[in-house]
Amino acid sequence: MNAFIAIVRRDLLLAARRKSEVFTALFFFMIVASLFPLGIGAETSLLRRIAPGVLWVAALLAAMLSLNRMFAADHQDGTLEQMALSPTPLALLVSGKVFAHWLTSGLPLVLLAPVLGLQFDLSPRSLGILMISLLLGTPLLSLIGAIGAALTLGVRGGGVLLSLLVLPLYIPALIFGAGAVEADMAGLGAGGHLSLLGALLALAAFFAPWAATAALRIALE
Amino acid sequence: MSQRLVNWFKFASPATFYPLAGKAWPWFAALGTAFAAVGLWISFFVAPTDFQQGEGYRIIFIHVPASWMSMFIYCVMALWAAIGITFNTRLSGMMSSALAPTGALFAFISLWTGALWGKPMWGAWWVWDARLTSELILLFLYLGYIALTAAIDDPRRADKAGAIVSLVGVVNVPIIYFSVKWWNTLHQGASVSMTKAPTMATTMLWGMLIMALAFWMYSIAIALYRVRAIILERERHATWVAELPEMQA
Amino acid sequence: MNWGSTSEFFAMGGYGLYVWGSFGVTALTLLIETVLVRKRYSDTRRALRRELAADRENQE
Amino acid sequence: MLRAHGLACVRGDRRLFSDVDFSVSAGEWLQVEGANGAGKTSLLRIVAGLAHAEDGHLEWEGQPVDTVRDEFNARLLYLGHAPAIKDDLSALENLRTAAAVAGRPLDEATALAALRRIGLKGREDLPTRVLSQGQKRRVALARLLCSQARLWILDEPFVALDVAAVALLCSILDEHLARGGMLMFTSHQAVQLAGSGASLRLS
Repeated sequence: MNAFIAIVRRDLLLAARRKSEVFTALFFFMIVASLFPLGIGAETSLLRRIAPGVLWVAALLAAMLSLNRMFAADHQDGTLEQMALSPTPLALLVSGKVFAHWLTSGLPLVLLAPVLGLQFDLSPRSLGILMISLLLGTPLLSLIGAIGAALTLGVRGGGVLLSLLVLPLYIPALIFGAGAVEADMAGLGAGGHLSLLGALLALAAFFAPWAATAALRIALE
Repeated sequence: MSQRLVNWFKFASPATFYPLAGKAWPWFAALGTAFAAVGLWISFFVAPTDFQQGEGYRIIFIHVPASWMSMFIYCVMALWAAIGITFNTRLSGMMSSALAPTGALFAFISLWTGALWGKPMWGAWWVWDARLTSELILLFLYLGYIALTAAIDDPRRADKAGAIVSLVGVVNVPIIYFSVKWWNTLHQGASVSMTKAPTMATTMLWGMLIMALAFWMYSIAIALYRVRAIILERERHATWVAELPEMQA
Repeated sequence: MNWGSTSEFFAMGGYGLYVWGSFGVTALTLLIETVLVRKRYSDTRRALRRELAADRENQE
Repeated sequence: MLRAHGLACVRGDRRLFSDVDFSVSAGEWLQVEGANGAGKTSLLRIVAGLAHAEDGHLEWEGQPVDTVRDEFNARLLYLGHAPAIKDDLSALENLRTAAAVAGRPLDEATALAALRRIGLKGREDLPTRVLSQGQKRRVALARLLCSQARLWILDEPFVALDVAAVALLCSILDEHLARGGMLMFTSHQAVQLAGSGASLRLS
């Protein structure tokens, strides 16, 4: 457990030294979300209708932007080898890295989302549901993304390949995440969607580090 | 018991499997052709005209079996992946990569025929119906597998990475299917479902089953043929390859 | 038997384009796959055969 | 005691080496030699457990390494080509975070002492980005000074070091051997080490 905390702290320290990377993803999120009204038109009722989907897709793409850096630097400078040889199970260290990735790329999106939601004229209640759905959904994106990032480590054209591998797996998160807000706006209640999202998160938290670890070992060989 | 295990592993060695596959594929190809003939005969001459959808519903005889095959092949790939990971057999990775293009092709056929069915029935080439949407995502999963294994130069590394992708994918296929269905009901998507609309008469079911068998046999035959090529590519420096009768001048 | 004549069979009650488009493309793609796989196998075999023949010559 | 029997390694189509046997006991060193591409690094990676051998097996204290992997890892220190140094962290932070991630936290005084001995006094808090190539190697080597590991596997440890640093590293290695440690390394240059040792030639 100490090693888990140590790796989270190290990755946060590294992110703090390279703040620009965190902010790039955030700006990307803002810009993509702001492009939609410009492309579709500023009719308030329409914007309100598309808001959950647009914000979720934008968050998903922004979270994906930072994925290929999740293990690449560690792989390049040899830290990954040291992690694999550590007496601590590699899966635990990978979980730590995923958690740190979420703290630096997922959590900021959750916090920024309500501000962007205001651009789409969402009600305070919907903003709350949006935040909860992103809070449950973005860790899921980091977990699934870790598998893709590990698999494409050191592979030619890894960036594009990563999106091809990961985006189909993101669909359930997108459906339940955006669906939660829409269902609530339609007065159907978001509980079902959110609990399914939570179930997926639990499932991924259990399996994804394991799969990512197996993929990392292949990349190291 | 251990004796039997050893025998299984013997078949898993490329040197044994290569001639075996060579002997087996023509049989499967012949079976496939026979089933296809019967299946086509049922689809066009036995099955009666549907009173709602007219003759257009006959597309179902390839659409549904192709969807079945695309999902089934993905599961078989994952099975090979699991075998490869547990027993570290070389053949399993080769089988997975031999199956992937065929699986992707069936996913494509399913989408294509779905679109051709949808145009006259729904009035649109593409409808975000739960089945078609999941089939599209399945095609993406296949393409992801193919792209990843193609991008890795070392074949054994490619096999292992592909095994992880297919296992992760097979866990996700039901989740994706369920989520798409959920999404579809929320958004009141297409109301005419392909399999629900015509009453599932027994002749129809038989036609679909026999066409599915035809596709199945075809898949086995083509996968065996392809795996032979893959074995030759990968084992080119092995002595048993040099001793094959077809390698003598 | 559902069909009175051959032309009726090909017309498919007005759905000819869709039905034959489906069956035709399916048959075509399966055929193309078969041809490609055969080509892949025979190409590999030919290349290997050449390689092995060259090896034998070198040894002699 | 580390013992290897009949190790073989295949990379792609090529068989790099086969039937490699060796053993390293307490206080002994083993230098792996061979031309470029002979598989020196591959051998070290196989021994460390980063890569799989095509054939053969490894024993640690009389038991197959695979069955005692955790204990083996706890006793192992591996330094590969890549120095595992984060450019954005200072030398001190690098040393301490690496130790913490490996599950062996290091107090600041020990880390500072190690950096001082390796010749980085006054540069402990600079980001390693601004250090020279040789100084970066020194940061990586400072890990040796903080290590309690019994088996050191070092891939080209003398690369990019000046004469003084080579002498310093030799004395560090000697101390490790004198404590009963084991050492396995690759190097292109002839190295004088105390204690008994052997060289293994890959061809």
